[in-house]
Amino acid sequence: MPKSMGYAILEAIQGEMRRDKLLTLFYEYQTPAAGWSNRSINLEAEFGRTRVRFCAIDEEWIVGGAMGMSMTGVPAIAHIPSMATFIPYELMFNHAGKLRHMTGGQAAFPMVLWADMARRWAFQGGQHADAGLESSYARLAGLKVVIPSTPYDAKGLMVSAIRDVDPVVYCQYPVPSAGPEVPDEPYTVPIGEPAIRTEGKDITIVGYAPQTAEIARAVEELKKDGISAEFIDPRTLAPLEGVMPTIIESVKKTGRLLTSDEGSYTFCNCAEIIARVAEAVPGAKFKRLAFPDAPAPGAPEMLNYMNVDATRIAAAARRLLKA
Amino acid sequence: MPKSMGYAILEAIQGEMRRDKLLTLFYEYQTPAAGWSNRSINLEAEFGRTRVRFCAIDEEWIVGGAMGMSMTGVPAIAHIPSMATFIPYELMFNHAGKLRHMTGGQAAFPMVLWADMARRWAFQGGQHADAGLESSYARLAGLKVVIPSTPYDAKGLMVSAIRDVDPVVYCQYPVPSAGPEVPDEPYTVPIGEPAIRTEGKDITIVGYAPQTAEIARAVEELKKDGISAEFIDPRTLAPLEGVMPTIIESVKKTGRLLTSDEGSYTFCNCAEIIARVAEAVPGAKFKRLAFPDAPAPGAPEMLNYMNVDATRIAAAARRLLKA
Amino acid sequence: MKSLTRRVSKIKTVPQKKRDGPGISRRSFVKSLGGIGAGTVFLSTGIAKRAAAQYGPVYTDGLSAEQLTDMYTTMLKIRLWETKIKDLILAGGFRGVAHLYVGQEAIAVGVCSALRKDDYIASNHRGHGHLIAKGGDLGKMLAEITHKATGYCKGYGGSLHITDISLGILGMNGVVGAAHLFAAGAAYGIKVKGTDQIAVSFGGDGSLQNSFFTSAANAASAWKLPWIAVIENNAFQIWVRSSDVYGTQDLARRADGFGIEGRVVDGNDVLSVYNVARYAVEKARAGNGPTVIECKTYRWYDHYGAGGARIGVDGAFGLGYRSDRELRDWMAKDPIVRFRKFLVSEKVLTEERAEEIVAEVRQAVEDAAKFAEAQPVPKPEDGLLNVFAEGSVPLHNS
Amino acid sequence: MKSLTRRVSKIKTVPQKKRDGPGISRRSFVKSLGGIGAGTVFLSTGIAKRAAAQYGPVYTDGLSAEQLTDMYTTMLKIRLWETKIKDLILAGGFRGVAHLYVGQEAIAVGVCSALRKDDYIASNHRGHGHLIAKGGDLGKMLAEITHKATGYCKGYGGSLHITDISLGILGMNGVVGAAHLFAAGAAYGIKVKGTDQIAVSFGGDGSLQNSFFTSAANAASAWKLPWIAVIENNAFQIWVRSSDVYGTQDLARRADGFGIEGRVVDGNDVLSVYNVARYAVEKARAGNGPTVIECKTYRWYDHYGAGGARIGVDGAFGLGYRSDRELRDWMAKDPIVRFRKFLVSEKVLTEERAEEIVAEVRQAVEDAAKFAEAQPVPKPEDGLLNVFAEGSVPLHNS
Ligand SMILES: Cc1ncc(C[n+]2csc(CCOP(=O)(O)OP(=O)(O)O)c2C)c(N)n1
Ligand SMILES: Cc1ncc(C[n+]2csc(CCOP(=O)(O)OP(=O)(O)O)c2C)c(N)n1
Ligand SMILES: [Mg+2]
Ligand SMILES: [Mg+2]
Repeated sequence: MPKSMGYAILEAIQGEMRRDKLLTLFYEYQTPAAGWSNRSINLEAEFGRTRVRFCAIDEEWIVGGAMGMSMTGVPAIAHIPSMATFIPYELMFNHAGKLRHMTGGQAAFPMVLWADMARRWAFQGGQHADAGLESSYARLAGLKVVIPSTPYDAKGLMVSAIRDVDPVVYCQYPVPSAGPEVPDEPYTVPIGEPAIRTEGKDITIVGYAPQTAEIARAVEELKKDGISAEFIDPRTLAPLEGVMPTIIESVKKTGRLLTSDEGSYTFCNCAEIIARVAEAVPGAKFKRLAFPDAPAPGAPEMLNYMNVDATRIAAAARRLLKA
Repeated sequence: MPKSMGYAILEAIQGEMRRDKLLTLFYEYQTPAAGWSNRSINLEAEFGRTRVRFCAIDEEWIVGGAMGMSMTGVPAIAHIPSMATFIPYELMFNHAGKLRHMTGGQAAFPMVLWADMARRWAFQGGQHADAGLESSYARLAGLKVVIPSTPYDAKGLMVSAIRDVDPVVYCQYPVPSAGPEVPDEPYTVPIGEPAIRTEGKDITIVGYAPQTAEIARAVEELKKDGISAEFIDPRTLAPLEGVMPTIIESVKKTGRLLTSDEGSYTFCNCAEIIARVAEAVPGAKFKRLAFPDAPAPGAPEMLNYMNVDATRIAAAARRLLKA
Repeated sequence: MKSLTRRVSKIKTVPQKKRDGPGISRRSFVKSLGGIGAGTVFLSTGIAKRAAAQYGPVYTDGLSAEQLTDMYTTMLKIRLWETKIKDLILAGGFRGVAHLYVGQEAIAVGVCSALRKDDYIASNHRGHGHLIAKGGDLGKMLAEITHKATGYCKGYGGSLHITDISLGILGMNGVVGAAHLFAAGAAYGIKVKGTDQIAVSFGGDGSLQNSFFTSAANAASAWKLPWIAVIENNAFQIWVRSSDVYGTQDLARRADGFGIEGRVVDGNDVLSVYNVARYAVEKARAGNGPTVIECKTYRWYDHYGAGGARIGVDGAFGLGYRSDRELRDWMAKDPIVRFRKFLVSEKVLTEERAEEIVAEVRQAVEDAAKFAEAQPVPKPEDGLLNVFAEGSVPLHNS
Repeated sequence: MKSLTRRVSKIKTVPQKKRDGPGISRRSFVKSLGGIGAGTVFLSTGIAKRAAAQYGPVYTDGLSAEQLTDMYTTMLKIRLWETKIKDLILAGGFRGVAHLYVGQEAIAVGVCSALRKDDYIASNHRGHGHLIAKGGDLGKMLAEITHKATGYCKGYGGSLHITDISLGILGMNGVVGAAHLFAAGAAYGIKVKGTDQIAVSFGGDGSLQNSFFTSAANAASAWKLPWIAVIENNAFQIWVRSSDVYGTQDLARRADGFGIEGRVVDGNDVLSVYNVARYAVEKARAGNGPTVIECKTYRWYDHYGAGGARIGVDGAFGLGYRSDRELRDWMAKDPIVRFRKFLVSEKVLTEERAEEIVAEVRQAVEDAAKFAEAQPVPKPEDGLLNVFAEGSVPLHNS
């Protein structure tokens, strides 16, 4: 059985907690344990309740406590649930993101904000089915934002995030297992490096986490029509400096950029990518797919009507090629 | 003496409080009173402390209390200071912006979040000198975001914001008086309508509030070189549907879009505008000016090096025209 | 885009007398006795005294037999309707989610029985009981939980967001604690309107830490707002025991720090809850400010859904974070059984009548289920409506 | 982009004995007397008794004359250095801002005198006093306030953000209340490290409402963290009187709701503050959890800057939100005058020595001003550094 994304993340944290005797995890109710057959991880059992601390429903404590702790040299992971992602937003904005600069380099926050992300689930209301929130973090100076799309990247990016001296927002979308197998040993996926998921020459498609599976299917569909699409997963959303050259090179080659977001249209993360490419590659053609600027309704009839999926991605690609 | 932006806003609120006997203002310390010679407004003195309520340093109360109140038919204005803009972010995100939709149209929030904005001031640190925060609100479904650049718009947009049945985020940047005189009587500037500040044909420049004066100066400079720039102030940042046709028409005419933000580069509000134009006007050329993705340092030497100003805007316009 | 413009608010003061809830004060008790028609049984003074000794001194004697029977009926409605939902979930293919309230019925009913129709309640994720107690319709609620077009929220919100402003229900809410702040805001609005309404928020033991509660409590205390916070302490925040993450045993103590009166009450005893709520309501209506009421209770099912439960059987067993024995101890304190015994022993109901009511409620629940089942699903394109009061937002997926 | 990788943390436990602060316990008092060189005056037991009667029973007798003199000197440093800043602001062209601490010196000095060098403090916008009391350098502080390249934060942060991690100063912070949460987080870190350090946060009366305090207090109470919150109640939040926006008179009551001990103390009496702080510190170091200390005091100047003030004159008069009379009453309770009288009457200092110290501090302040004045301004392009630990961010203005 391949490792799930959740297992891969716990394995990353387990390895780092063994390596660094101070690394501490605050969380709420998302039990940091997982396993099947003869494999299992239970962080609380292994490292004790002081370093693996379940907390009250208090995201300001989980994040702010982790910040205070990390400032004094105790690296921390703060795990918060999706509907509460923005409760500690001000803490990340005014403090974690700014204080290194404002103290002339003194204040360091070696912490990871491990944010659960929802998806556009049916049978939830908009509060429990939001997506795309990563762009609100990616907008803040001084923060790094990563977003794995496969269990392999999930583990490697978590290790990188924990080892980074700067605050990292780690966005975990629930995505199905896919991609390369996850080694048992620690390894890193560097922050700031995109992945080319499929090489192609006719059109560039950018998307991540919740859209990966849909885009991959769309790429297969397009192949049947003889269209060769290049699919790039940015993996890091802030800072984008390391990510953009790959995307820009690709659009220079294909002349067309299609992006697909599970989040709402306005200021979805791909808007920033399109704006940068528009400046760098004059004459390129663009199409952005996204959820409308609406909360997610619970009824699947409405939701499916609004979501982006493989068929719509493939259709948009064909139209953009004709434009 | 022309009315200042602050006075114009108070005049708008005064008129609406006279018109609507329930309209209530929560604030913290930004005394809602202003005046000179024989003109003066003092909202607390006129409407009493119940309707003009100074509060503890508790932005969650100011915004959340206003939301609860407005849900029950008491329209509300919640005035919050700049460094605390994001403390009530979750409230606007998960509740004010979503609950109308999630309750099938039942829940209404006739409220205005009157957000003080800072500027890239010298001699402050990054917490007190941030700008561009409006893009984090403009990103949220279900909210309207307006941002006046002149005292005239400030009054008219405040009246519109108060009369709107939907929640409006009203961003007040400290900008010098300019533009048309402010009538004493109530009037509205409609939400969703941009203003063409200068007509032109060679290049389109988009920017607002803190950048208005710099852009206006740049337009004058360019005129001396015989360059005719069209300067558009969006005035409304969300939803953008009413704003974009004017900008798109202009770029179709000029073929070039230059934007200028006081906020940080990544996800500055103009990024969304560029991304939309890139899709709508293939072949157009783009340049985005903004503050770097850094907090604002207090020392003016560093700050001025990083800021956008009229000279840099004009230079960028010339370069874009040559491209 | 067009903006819908608000009409200017008119002040609508509800006169003190126009009470349509059970707001009969001790002083008006004798008077109201005079106006009672035949067939209405009242608690005799002897019973009131015994109740007083058992529950505290004040208000039970103001309740008519009809009101007491209503309270029993409403508790049953919550119990049987939610038990039906549990069974539907277990049967598979349920179009929705639910956080079941079963076991806590005495709280919703005790509190809402002390309220008027025009009072506000703001509720949380475990709020079905609150809504039923405030007058919510079983059929429309179930239609909403299954995301039907004719549910309370037209299928947009589902279980977590059922709202009926016309009944004073400001809505369930999926964000833990938010209800406290919105109710306190509504309470401030009451002050502005100059009415004598009350705003009540319901929250679990987990609802005290985010700033919602802190902000509500301070404002309510500073300006004596007609706000009542009901803390349903069922010991758990999902699987986390509150005693492991809080520094105090009694959560009502949190009120002290704000200069608010905090009361602890047996949340499985509907008359105790009613007494304290009634006290808090009269205090607030008289302009004497807020109260925090902590009700000790226990939920019979898992945090969410029907894990550990079986069709036709009460309670969820075998959950990793609690012992079956703990659950059984609490089930032995079933608030409905207890109240029914009291009503029968005090001759408010006969065993036969009590059983008849069970059958009537069971029928109402079946009707509600049929109603919900028969309702249409929403039209796909309606997802673009109701973002703003007017118009629709554009699609962006093609 | 390159990411800087953290080195693996090593646990560095500071042994209980290696105290470098004034942490002389009652038990070690007699012992330390034995080790004192000539010229050091001690409070006699008689004085200790009188002090006890006046201030409460416990710790004053553990302070040596040297320590008492240091406390007096530090209070003067804060007073005279900030008075200098006020004069510089009034003179015009000042390259910075300041929220003056004058009038509240007894609190910073009373608290920090009970701390060790390796204890942490987290401070707020009115924090110059805290930093000086924790060992901050007057020249480097003024250089930072005037945004010079060699200031504590290299000119980036200015007054509101002075930080010196090596002195345990986690920084002043411009967001009201944030310090409480960061100190509580640091206190949790102390638990992880297994050291016996303490983390103290300073906040004004305005710092209790945002969730920072609530979150800190609950965690500290639930897990007995070595956290002390010092609430400097100077009556105002800018111009808003706390009594108009809070429901309780004593803000230490807020602690009760979390199951934390809350103490109220005269914030203009350095020995009272020291006593309570010392008690709280020893309690926390012994693993017995947090304390909230409310210090009643008053600020002599306006919220910010030098409005209402004059060069060479103490205090800001004619401010719209307070009466000059109220200020004069508080100036009559000047914590430095009071402490000096006590020291002279108890023969710890002579009038002459007390006056000499004033002159010495005045000189130090002048030196600091000259130092700051002479410092270079930052290089423009350095604004792009320090966003992340490595590298610089790109410019986007051309
Ligand atoms: C702010 C926030 N954080 C976390 C969650 C996830 N969550 C949903 S319900 C719940 C537990 C609530 O516990 P309590 O308030 O005691 O209510 P109960 O479920 O016991 O009735 C949590 C943590 C949430 N919905 N909102
Ligand atoms: C969260 C937040 N809200 C508002 C402000 C603006 N502000 C700065 S200082 C201050 C007053 C603080 O009062 P208090 O905590 O009593 O401290 P004092 O100034 O009296 O020392 C306010 C409202 C802020 N900095 N942070
Ligand atoms: Mg609970
Ligand atoms: Mg104060």
